[in-house]
Amino acid sequence: MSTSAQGIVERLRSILGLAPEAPVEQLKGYVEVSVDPASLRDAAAKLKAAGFDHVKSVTAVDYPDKKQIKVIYHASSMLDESLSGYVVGLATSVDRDNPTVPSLSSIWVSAEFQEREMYEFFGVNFEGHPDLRPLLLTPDVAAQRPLRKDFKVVEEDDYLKSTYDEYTSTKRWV
Amino acid sequence: MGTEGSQVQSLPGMQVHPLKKNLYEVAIGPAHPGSGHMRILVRVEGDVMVEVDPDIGFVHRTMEKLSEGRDWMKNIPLFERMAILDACNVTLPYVEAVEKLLDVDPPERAKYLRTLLCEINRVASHLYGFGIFGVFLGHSTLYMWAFGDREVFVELAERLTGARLTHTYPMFGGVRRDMPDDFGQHVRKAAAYMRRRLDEYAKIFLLNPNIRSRLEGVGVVSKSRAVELGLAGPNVRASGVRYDVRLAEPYEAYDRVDFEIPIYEEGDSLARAWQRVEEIKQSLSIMEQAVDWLEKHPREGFVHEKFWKTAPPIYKKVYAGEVPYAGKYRVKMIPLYASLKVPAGRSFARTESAHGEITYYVESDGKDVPYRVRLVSGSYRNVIAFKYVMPGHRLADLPAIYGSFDYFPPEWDR
Amino acid sequence: MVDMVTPYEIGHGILRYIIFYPPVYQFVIIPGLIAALVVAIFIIWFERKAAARVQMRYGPYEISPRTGGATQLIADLIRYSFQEIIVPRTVDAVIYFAAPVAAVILSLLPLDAMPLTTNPAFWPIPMDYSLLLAVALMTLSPIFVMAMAWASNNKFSVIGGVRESFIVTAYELVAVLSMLSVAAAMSTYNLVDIVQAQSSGLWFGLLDPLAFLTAFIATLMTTSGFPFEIPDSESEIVAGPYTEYTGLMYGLDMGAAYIKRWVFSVLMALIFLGGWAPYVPGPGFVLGYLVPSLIVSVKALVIMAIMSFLRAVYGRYRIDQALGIGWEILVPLALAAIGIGFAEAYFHVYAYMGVMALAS
Amino acid sequence: MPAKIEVKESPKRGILGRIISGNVGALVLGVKYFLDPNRFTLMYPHEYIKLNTGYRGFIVLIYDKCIGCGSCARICPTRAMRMLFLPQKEGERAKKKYPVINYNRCIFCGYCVDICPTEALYHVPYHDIVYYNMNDLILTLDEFQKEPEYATAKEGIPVRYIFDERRGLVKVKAQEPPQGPESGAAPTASPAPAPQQAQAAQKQGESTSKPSEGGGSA
Repeated sequence: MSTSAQGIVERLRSILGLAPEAPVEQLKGYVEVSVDPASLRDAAAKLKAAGFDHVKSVTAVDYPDKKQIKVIYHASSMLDESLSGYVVGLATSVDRDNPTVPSLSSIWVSAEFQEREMYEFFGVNFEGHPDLRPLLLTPDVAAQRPLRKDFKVVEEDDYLKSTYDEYTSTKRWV
Repeated sequence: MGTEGSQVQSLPGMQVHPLKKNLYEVAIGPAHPGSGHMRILVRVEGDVMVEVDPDIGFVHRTMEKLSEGRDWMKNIPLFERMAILDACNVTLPYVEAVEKLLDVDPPERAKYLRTLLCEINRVASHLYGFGIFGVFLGHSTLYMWAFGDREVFVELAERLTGARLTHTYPMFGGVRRDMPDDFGQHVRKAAAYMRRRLDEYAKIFLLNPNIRSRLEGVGVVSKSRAVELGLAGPNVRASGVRYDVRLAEPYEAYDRVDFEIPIYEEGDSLARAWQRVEEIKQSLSIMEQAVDWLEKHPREGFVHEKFWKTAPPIYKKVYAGEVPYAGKYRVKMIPLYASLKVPAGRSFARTESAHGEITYYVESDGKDVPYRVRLVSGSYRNVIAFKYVMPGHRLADLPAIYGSFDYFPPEWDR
Repeated sequence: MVDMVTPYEIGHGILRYIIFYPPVYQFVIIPGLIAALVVAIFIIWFERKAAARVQMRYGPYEISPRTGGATQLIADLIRYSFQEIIVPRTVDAVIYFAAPVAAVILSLLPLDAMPLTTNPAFWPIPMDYSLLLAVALMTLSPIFVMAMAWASNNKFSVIGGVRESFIVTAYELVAVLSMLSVAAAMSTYNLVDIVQAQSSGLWFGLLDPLAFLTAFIATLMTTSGFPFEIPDSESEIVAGPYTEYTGLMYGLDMGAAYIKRWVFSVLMALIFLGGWAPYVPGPGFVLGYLVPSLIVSVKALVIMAIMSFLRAVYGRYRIDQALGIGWEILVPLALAAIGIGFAEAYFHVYAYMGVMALAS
Repeated sequence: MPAKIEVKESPKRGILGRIISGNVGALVLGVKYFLDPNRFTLMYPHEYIKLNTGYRGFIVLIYDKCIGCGSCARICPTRAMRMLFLPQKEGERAKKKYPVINYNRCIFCGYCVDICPTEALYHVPYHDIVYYNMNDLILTLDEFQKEPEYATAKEGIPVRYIFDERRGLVKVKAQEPPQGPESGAAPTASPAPAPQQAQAAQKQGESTSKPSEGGGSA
């Protein structure tokens, strides 16, 4: 995998003008830069100016124990060959109760629909989004914010509860 | 730049809301004769579309939520249901992301086998796309031809993996079957047949003046617009953008196979159709090169030794085909797969599926179920084209543009 | 000179005056309703089989494997006639029921203006201006398709109806011009003279192929043949004007479309392919009337078969492209066809073969 | 030698010539296929595809090879296969458990067959079995050991598809499966060596009888 070149981390630091100890970690397959919500928009603007011209995926991850929701914008470039091999994850963490993140759809239009999806699944309120309404789910399901960890989905186990005779006669698959 | 003041608070379909003066709302779908389940709310002024709002989610199977409850290995058949006609390309990035977390690099033969199946699926998926394209333009011959010829590649996949569509072929560390003995000449025959058929497709469809006039200059996406909207796959390369995951970040055996990435400059529906024809040709040549390599090299190394070293002797007998009813070259899995625990970490992987670039963000906290899997498919990234590319065209252009973007509703709903 | 009208002597009483009375007979039986239905069934079967052969499949097969699925069409006919007719509440019932019936009747009407023999006894109407009358009657039925669309009060059918009205403006002028180009060449409106002028083997279709081509394309446009299947294209507007129709009413609509194509084909067979050309109608009912009409029917069938084969080759045009083709390509071609017609009249092409006496 | 960029250009619209040649080309191709159609439709009930042994069809359990480890139930992505505890006889310490399958949920992914350490599960190379109600799809332990009865093979003609340069796929008559009259040995199309064949059939024959009376006597 050619994504672990040290050059990209340095380049990111210079693009975003971050302090040397700012958290830019080289992960498996992408480089994550975590920024606080206030400076998210101008970090995105700098990235776009530097050549990261589109967002591949907008992800939200729910950490109930840390009471935080992390929103990651995986951005990369299509036009600039030197950057198209790398993916940058611009991450911010907001508290879990009423997560509001400045919407980047004005900078990257490609993030618009995925921000709507994160709104309906996690309840992350992207302020400044042109029309923030549920994309995939119906409004009442979206109100339950299904992808949060507290929306439990119970899984079945490996063993049948009914006994041999009961199963052979009634064939109840419990 | 959002649409001008359409502050519609709730889902348009659900509530009546004041229309502008003479806009006429037509709902196309959800049970649509051509594609799958999707609804497009089109506000039409006369015959020209003013506002197009895709109302998707009819085939949403909550794959991201389900994946958080299932073991690592069980998510492969789950994610495959996103686009079963392109099963290998869709599950491969998930397998690669987890392999990155496991620090396991599949052996050379497994990489070539994966590339081979990915290309067979790409051709089958492009042919499916041409079939739907034909239905949308009323050209039933192309629909029947595309689906008929797709049978050749589905048969190839069935010979290689034992299942027609849902192969679940890649697994962590390798693949589940090795190539049968006579598979090479099957691939060469299928490739020769398909090359001849592609010229006939062009003659009856792309060079047919009736279809050309429907496609030329329709749904034009400029180079900068395509990049700004973040479209994916052939739709981007048809607008002149030189971007392909197999070129930017070669995965599996794509850096050892020489092929060309066709780029078209026009960016209209016709260019997207020609783009797919050229990509099928390239896929056929990749398939042939992969099969040549596989036939020349010895039959070992289809699974990483970490998962094969501790295999009991019966596994070798099953692979050799001595067990009578077990078929030949079947790779058995060691029971470790059933309770695999992936070390904590976050990883991101992307491949070039037939509908476009597909990306997985996998986060694990060391347990036997993933903590979070975020998957964005090619069709999902192209949905934004409804809203920004379609307005201004005629209502009758909607099928032409829809078909040229090669949408697959189950893939964008996930 | 047209010889004296000899009274026809077929049957007596109810047979003579109702069933074998030429205007009724020609409307109801031979080229009319019954023949049209039989031809429609054959053409639908041929269309499905031909498209299937081109498209790597078999078409109707399972119902009667030996005869290649022919009884499938009878099964469809029975299904249509016994299916439940669901009338939505929001439909304005009078026009909803009247329009399909009127469409069928009016698309059959031109058959009365077409002679099928030289024996004046079997002419349904005086044949002096028959070509003019036939072409005029053909332009009546589209209005009822629009009435259907208006009556069914549904978004898709209204859009379909508007498209039908657009496409009428596209093909109307072209059809009339190309059909009348034969009058220019033979300087007569009498279809019998036209057919007799071609009886010497020199068909007008060969002499003025441009007119034949434009008439062929105009017919495709009227009956939404395949490149121009726009009013009821199922990918964006479900079934166009016929969306709200079910059961027998839907059968009637489809029948009207095929009957209109059949009527156009009969007229084109008469004008361009020389009607009953090689055969000279003899005396009596069978030789003088039945046989020539069968010959004309066979020629019309060939034209219809070619039209329905195009389903396997073409997609669908957009409405503005169809209009573009209609106005920018077909109208000049039709005018050129009339020009060729005048040139033939100037050089007395048909007169040269001694037919001029007839026309004087 | 990774991929190279290759800029192409879609054929231009051209003047009237292109329109006529386009139309004529399409029509000629249509007539060519009208006269010589290339059809490989399978007339399903009258013919059926004879799939080779590698095909992932219905799954059958060999009772005495199964050690009840439960890894097949653990790996099954759709919980279609779960472990059923046999009634505990007095002498035994641990409760014995065997897998049973629910074909309403099974997606034929073949994970269970691939993970079974003692190769106690195997695929039967056919999949088109019809049941009259959903309960028949849930198999008991005894039904799970018998191979499902393949009705299509009775009146259909076995057919195989081979690849062909000109025609794509060509239907070819497959030779009759060596289906023995008794319990239906594993019908392998590839001519597996006869002795092995008989030995496998014989092993299944006697193994299927044991559990039923075992189960029944409890």
